[in-house]
Amino acid sequence: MTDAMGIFDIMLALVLPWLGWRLLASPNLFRAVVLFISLGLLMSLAWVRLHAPDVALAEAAIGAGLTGALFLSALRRLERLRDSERRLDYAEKREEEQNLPPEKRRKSKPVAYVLALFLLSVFLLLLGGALLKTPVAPGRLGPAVAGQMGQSGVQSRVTAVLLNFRGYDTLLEVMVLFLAALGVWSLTRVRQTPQEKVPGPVLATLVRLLVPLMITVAGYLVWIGSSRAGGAFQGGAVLAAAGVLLLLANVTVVRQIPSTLLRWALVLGPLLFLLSAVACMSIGGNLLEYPRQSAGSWILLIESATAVSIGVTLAALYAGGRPHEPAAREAIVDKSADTKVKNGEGA
Amino acid sequence: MSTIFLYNFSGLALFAIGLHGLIRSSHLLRKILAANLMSSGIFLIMIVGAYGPDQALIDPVPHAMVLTGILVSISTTAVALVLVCLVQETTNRALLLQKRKREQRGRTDA
Amino acid sequence: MNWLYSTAALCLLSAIVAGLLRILRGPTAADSMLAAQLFGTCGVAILLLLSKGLDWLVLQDIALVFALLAALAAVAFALRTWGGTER
Amino acid sequence: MAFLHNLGTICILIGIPFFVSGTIGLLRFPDIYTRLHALTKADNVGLGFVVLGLALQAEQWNTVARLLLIWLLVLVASSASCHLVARAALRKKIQPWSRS
Repeated sequence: MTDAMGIFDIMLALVLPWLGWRLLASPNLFRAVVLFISLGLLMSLAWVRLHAPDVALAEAAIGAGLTGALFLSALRRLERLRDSERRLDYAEKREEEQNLPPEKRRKSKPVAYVLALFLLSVFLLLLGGALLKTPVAPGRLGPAVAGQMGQSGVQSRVTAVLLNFRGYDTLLEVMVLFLAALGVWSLTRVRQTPQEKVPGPVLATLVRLLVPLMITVAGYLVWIGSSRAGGAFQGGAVLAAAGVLLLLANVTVVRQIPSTLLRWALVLGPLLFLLSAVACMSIGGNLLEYPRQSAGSWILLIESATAVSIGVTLAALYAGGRPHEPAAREAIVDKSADTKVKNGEGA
Repeated sequence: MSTIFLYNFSGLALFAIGLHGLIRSSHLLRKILAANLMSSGIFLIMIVGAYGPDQALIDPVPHAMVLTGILVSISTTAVALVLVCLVQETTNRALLLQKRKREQRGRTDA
Repeated sequence: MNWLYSTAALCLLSAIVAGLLRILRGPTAADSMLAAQLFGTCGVAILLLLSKGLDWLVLQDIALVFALLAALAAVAFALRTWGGTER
Repeated sequence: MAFLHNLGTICILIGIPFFVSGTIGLLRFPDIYTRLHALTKADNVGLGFVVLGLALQAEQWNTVARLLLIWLLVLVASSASCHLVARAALRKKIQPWSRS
């Protein structure tokens, strides 16, 4: 009976904005983050309903899993920083005040707010109008893609678009990820956590069970990506989840990975992608125009390398800084002393 | 008119709520959440545009674009979170505030 | 699609929506986290039911990824947000 | 075959109420430890029955294997994370509820 699915759709479509609203209106930052995790989960269901299994897979791994861990750890870091200072100053009071129910809130510039609201609604009306005016022609590029599938070397249409027809987009996207990791690494170092307690038996077992399975599933997703939903992004995201779990459990092996190896793993995907793009040109085609017969193998090779790099990149982004090297320790001590002096002067 | 097109509405609403939150909220973490909401809304609208009643009629190009979009949005989120931590480390608060106001307050406090 | 699967999926979605109230109400952070954990399981069940109902095997892969990553957020919460060194 | 199919239907119909009651428990129970109890019923038994029902209706053996794998994964994940959350709550000195 499709009626039930119709109700399902209506419910989901209404819950998503409501959740977004409650998320931003929530006075508690932690609660907002948990609501955001739930939003990722529901979005994944929405992708399924919209027949986008590839996107649903990525959202399941990233929206419902990785982003949550990312925000929760950042929240902890922010709170720890604030607690170490123990000062709740004017600006934060204002922030808290803003979170009070409207009748208790100090009225600040209602004119500006009304004006902003008005402009926002005008903008949205225009946007909605444009959306309604957009001609609906289902499968605009669908037939074009379907017609060229024979040349792509894979059976999955999304993978064909990602790695063959519009390969340069994906190449640039991999570079963006690489740049993000580069940015984070040049901004900070990983906080040297004092060796916390040994992970309890439960956590240790969880890690021992889940990490190998995650790596296996990541490989499976990359492999299956050529014929149906899956591919480098989803595989990389699951791989990153394994890395995050290892980082969370504070396993010693992770700290002992030499940073040169990490750097090479970060570069592997972008480098191989770039090299094969150039190689295609030297063979005689255009940029990223693989030879017809072996296109499938080219794609699989690029995808595997990219998946490894994406996994390492996302895990590095989660770690939030470049890894420590023993020689650099003194420099950090100096720097933290510096900032303390500065803060002291400022206060 | 299928119920699927309801998701268009929810994408637009998510975008609007995100935009409102981005302007209105002062805590930087909440601003990041709001920006993420906006991107989710855009993704929804794009995927609804690609929808077809039949598997063969579905346009795979927006799917591929949204897929890359999700990865780009998580990486920018991660960078932004690191920046927020740095902001709080140096100014003791995770907020954007006009500099002059802060200095004035400092003087009156003293 | 068979009525059984769609109705069951609808029930599970309603359970998720009802569970959202617990996140909003709190009172402690752990309560919200538990609700999110329940959503993960409900999501897995919904995906499995839809996979059978629509005869669409890919959804089982998505359910598998869900199940694999279900613990991640809760572990991050227990170890980072609330756990670690006591102050 | 029809018998197995009907049996599977019954199993799914048994499983759904566990999810519903798990949610009701989550909403109605007084403190985090009791809510934990409600939650695990949905995780283990509810999903267990749904998976059992779907496995009885499955046409291929590898589908059955994958369903079982998913169920086991959810079991491991939920029990481990519930343990960790409960321990964190105890450490935070959240008092268990008592009737008084």
